[in-house]
Amino acid sequence: MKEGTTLDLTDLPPHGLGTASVSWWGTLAFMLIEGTGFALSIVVYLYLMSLAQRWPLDAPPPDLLAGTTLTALLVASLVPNIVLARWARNQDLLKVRIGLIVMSLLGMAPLILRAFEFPAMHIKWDQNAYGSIVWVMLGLHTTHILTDLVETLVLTCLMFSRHGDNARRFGDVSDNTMYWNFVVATWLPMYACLYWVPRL
Amino acid sequence: MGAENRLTERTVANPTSALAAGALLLLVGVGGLLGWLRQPRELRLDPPAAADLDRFRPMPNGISGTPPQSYFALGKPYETDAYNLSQGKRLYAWFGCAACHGDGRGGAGPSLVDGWWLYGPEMVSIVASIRDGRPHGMPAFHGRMTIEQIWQLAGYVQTIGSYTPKIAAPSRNDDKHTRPAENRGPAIILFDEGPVGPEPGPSP
Amino acid sequence: MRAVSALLIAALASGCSGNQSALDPHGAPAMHVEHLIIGIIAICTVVWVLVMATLGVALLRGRRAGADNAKHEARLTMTVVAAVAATVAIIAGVTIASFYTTRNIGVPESAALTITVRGQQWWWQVFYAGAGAAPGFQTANEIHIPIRTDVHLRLESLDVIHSFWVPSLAGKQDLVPGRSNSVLLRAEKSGVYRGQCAEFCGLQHSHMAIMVVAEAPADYDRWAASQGGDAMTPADPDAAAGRAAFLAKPCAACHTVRGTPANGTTGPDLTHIGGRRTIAAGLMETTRGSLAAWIADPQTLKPGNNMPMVPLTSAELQNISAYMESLK
Amino acid sequence: MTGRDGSDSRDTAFNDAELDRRLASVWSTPPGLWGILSTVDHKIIGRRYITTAFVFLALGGFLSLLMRLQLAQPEARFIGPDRYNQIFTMHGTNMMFLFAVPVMQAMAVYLVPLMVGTRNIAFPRLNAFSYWIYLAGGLLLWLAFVLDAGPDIGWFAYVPLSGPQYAAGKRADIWAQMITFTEVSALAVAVEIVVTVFKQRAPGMSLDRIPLFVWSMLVTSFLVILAMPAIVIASTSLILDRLVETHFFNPAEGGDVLLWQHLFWFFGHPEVYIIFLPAVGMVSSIVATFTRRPVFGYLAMVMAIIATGVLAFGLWVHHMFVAGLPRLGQSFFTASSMAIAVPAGLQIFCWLATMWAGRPIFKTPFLFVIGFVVTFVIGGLTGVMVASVPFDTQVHDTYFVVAHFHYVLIGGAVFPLLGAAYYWFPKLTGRMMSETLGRWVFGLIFAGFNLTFFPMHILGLRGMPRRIYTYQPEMPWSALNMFISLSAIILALGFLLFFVDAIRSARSGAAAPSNPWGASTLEWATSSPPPPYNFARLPVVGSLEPLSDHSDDLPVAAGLRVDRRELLVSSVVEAIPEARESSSGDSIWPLWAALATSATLIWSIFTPWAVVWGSIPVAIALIGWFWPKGVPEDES
Repeated sequence: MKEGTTLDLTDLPPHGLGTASVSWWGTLAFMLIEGTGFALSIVVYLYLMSLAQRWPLDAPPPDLLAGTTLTALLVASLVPNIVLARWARNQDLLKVRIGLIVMSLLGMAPLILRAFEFPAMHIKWDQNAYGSIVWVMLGLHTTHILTDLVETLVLTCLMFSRHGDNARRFGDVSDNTMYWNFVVATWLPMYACLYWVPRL
Repeated sequence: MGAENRLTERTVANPTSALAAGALLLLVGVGGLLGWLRQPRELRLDPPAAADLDRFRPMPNGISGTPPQSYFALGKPYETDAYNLSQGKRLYAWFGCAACHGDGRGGAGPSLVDGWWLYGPEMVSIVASIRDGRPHGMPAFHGRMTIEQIWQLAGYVQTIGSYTPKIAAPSRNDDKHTRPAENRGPAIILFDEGPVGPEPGPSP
Repeated sequence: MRAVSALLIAALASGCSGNQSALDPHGAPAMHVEHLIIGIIAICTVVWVLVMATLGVALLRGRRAGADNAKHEARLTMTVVAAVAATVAIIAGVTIASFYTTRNIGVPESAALTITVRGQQWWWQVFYAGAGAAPGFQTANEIHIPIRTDVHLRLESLDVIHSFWVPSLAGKQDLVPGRSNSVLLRAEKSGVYRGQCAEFCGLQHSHMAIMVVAEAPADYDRWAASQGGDAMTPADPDAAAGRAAFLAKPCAACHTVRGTPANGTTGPDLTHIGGRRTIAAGLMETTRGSLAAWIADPQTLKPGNNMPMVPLTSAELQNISAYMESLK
Repeated sequence: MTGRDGSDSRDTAFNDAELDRRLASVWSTPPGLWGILSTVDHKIIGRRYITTAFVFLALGGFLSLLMRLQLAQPEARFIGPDRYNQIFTMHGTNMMFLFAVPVMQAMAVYLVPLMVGTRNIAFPRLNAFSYWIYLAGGLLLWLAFVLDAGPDIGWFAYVPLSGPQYAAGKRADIWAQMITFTEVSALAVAVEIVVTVFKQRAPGMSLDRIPLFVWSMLVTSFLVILAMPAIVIASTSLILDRLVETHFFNPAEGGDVLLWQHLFWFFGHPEVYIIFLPAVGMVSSIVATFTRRPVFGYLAMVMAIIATGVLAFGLWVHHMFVAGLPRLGQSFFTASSMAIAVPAGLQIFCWLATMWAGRPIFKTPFLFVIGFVVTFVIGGLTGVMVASVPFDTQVHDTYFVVAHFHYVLIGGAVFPLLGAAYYWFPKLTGRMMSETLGRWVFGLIFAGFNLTFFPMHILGLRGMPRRIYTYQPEMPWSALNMFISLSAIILALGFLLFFVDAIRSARSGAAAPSNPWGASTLEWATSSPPPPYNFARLPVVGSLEPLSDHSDDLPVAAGLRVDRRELLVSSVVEAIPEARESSSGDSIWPLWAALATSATLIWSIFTPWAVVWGSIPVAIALIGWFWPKGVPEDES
């Protein structure tokens, strides 16, 4: 088969950033999967609620303190996260390193607060269906905080290694910030569902 | 170009087929081995085997003893087989055990889940207790249950009072839950200082 | 392809001979559904034949070289659009017919008779509420209903999901644990209609049949009155010995025979078992022989069911079978 | 590093032979065991996936023969109820989760990168991982079955029968965890396909120039992404109910039995379209090639595929028409279930129009397409029947439904798949399958299939419920059942002959040219089988049918590096080149990650702590996977 060259790709950048990056789209697709999972868990919660005579089942509504503090902390963490995303776009290694350390700490703090959220529900997973769904929702979201934290920690190590100064790594950092935004964004409807729906 | 393609094809195709063949062989081999080891679910126990289950030898004081040889030949099915354990759990409800032993934590009769065994935790003791009854109110069930059912029930009772959670244990029922399920190891969770309920029968 | 349609027509015709068939309706709900079934199948058969004819012509038609392509494509477009429009019309028609039938088979506000059916692994427990002076009673695997009367069945389950399905009288409805469902049953003429559990429910899903006996209202009243009474004390010496053995053996721990100390609730109520048409949820006809076979070895006939094999001497077996048979 | 980026490492610098040599050295999978375990070539993995899926097809088919043996006579005693329940559960589970969905995705793994003109799938290591996970899930299920611990709860595992009280032992847990394996693998592949189609298309392949097969796989992948989380939630809840006593499905403690059915069918109905839509793509490819013209109404077809995908999420309740839900809701689902007949009809009409206007060539792949139209129309029409609530109350859970979904799944998906196997076999192996045997295979399978499954409609209307291990002699079903069992032998012979033909042809079939059928999509622009880098120079696309417009001088793009695995990233809508991007090299880490994940998942059947301890090796494997190794692919 004879082939004629009609297009020259020589001048294209050797790595795509943002929407030109394959991993950006991959992150987006995984967010879609997990977002569907979160949405379904809320649907299950509301479904069980619609069947129950009273809600919550055999438990007072959850205490607000731990959950609300955690929500405030997560929302506040968006500021450094967005700043970090901008630094990553500008490929500023020093600032990205600082930002990653900050975000690692901001990833650990919610886990500590989360430990107080489980008892604040006043119910165990094996007491009734209400207990089951709130523990699963909290657990599901905790897993996401945890995985993003591990990813942030690994990226922090990477940025301090010889592999750090690389457009590809800055792309990873920016994908990671996008994922953290997702983790925070999914928490808001879950927070409303877990803490405020029982008070309606 | 053609020759090179054929070359790449060979290097590409051979590993795949080797892998497929290897995986298939592994599957068949391991499958055959495990199939030989498998233990099918026994829905109908042969009458002679069932009759033999009646021929265990308890110690003179009614505590512990020797199960019949056939029990070991069957692979101790009433302790390790989940199906028999779950049947035992249904029998616990059907034959009114709960009237005295409650959800397992006792009532008029002693608790079964606190880790204390008045006649020891061996299967033979439990089977003897159910079949022949015990002093202070435990009725004999040999006229109401078949011996196979008694062994199934005994296996379940042993499970709920065991000190360590077992892999083969029933889980919760689709009922109101009143205590931790068997596979959470109730004897650990619900361990209670000192026996409750009536004293054991007279010592020899 | 014609063979296929011929087979279909033959099947529709032969459906009338079955005793558990959606195409052999004997009650108003089942008849409404049968009309819908025949109608939809007829429409679909026509559609299929048309599509196949088009396929055949499209593949085998002669081709002329140099046809006017643009005009040809435009004509094809028109045809496809028309076919889609026809599809929409047919679909809408079928949907409306379906809605109309749904309205006809709904459970009415009030029914003359309400029966509670509780599914268990693997038999049907049936409760008749008492009416006036007549006491309520319990039976198993057999429902009697008066003909030309709307009967409301309340469907419950004790363990897993079952499905109540007597095709000649009504479509099926699930018995769901934790919920209560309803189905309207109505028979236009007397007869015995067989039904079967239609939702997979474990080992013996295959052997979980139920008989619906539709009879004239007078016969039904007589039956209901007799069912409310206690079991007869047998006069026959074999059966009397069987009664004693029944009470001494594990049988009584699971079964109730009203009027005796046997009051177990795990298994079916046996007070009038001799009067039922079948035993073991439609497994066998009720005869002394089949009763003996069943009692002697239930796990061979219906492996996995909850009735244990109770060791009995042959005399005990004969006597108990005689006693069971005598419980009319 | 910039020195290596100079013109000496660009493909513009070499003639064809030298370019092939250099690309081969960069893209080839090394020979030997290490290469087998560490390859990330989408063609090798795709072929592996397809082969494994067909092995599962054969195993599942064997189970169906066992069932037909048992059902040939009333009250037969070949197989007891316990084993029979395992067998039909295994058959359904195996066919849906280990054969149908994976084989469709596997075809996409192999074909989509070729059809869009790129050198490897997006996220090649994830692709390797997804295969290993899929294999592990299949082995788990089958080993459990051999051990007499196979699930016995039906492929949709309704609670409470599958719950803690009524499903003793680990059988139900094995079913639920096998779901997790196949979900992970299916979701991973779906992400790869979506990103490959969105971002790796050849320059100029704008959205309106994507082949229909690629469109169908794109929509399928979105269905996977949106539907599978429901089954993940469902199976996780089931495992939690069984293992740590949660109460999702316990009505006594506020749970609900029907919650399971809602969650399962919210996944389960789209699942049917996850299987069927790829078949739509296959049929479109075959029809276009064997009628010598493009498929009639490209835009209408794309719209119909998308509409099917959207409507697929609005139908799930029609599986629950007899569960006792409110009538009003049921009426809505009747309407939506009926409505999906419209896009399906549109697709059929477009193919018929294509055949009408084209010049059909009756080769084996096309025969299977004809068989597909004949049978799938029956399946679609019986689908209209069961969509009607009153109709469904009589046929739900009977052999009528068994017949219906086999017509849809075998007629609608396996026939196209077999056609696709004959069609793309030359591309996969470089050899042709036998045309003579192919006609026999088609004849046997078509006749055997219809003789086996058509009578089941009648059995269902005459009252035979599904999932019964036997039936009583007084029921009027014996003759038809015997007929069905005998017909099943014909069907089985057809499949046997297909496997014989495939194995024989793979070893010694006639060598295939690069485009044996005169097709017009890009996968035929490269040799059969394609070299490890797919295309020496990336094609530039100017129309929907690049090969028929440029049969001898396909325009190409130049300027990619040849000293690392490099491919082209293009824009989503217009496919305008945006960047040169590296593609990951071979790696053993996906295998380690899959092993660690499998161990964790299997261990967690027995104790919840497995999740805690098992996450450590999983994390280590993932870090090893992503940590840069200082290879050229890591440069930017």
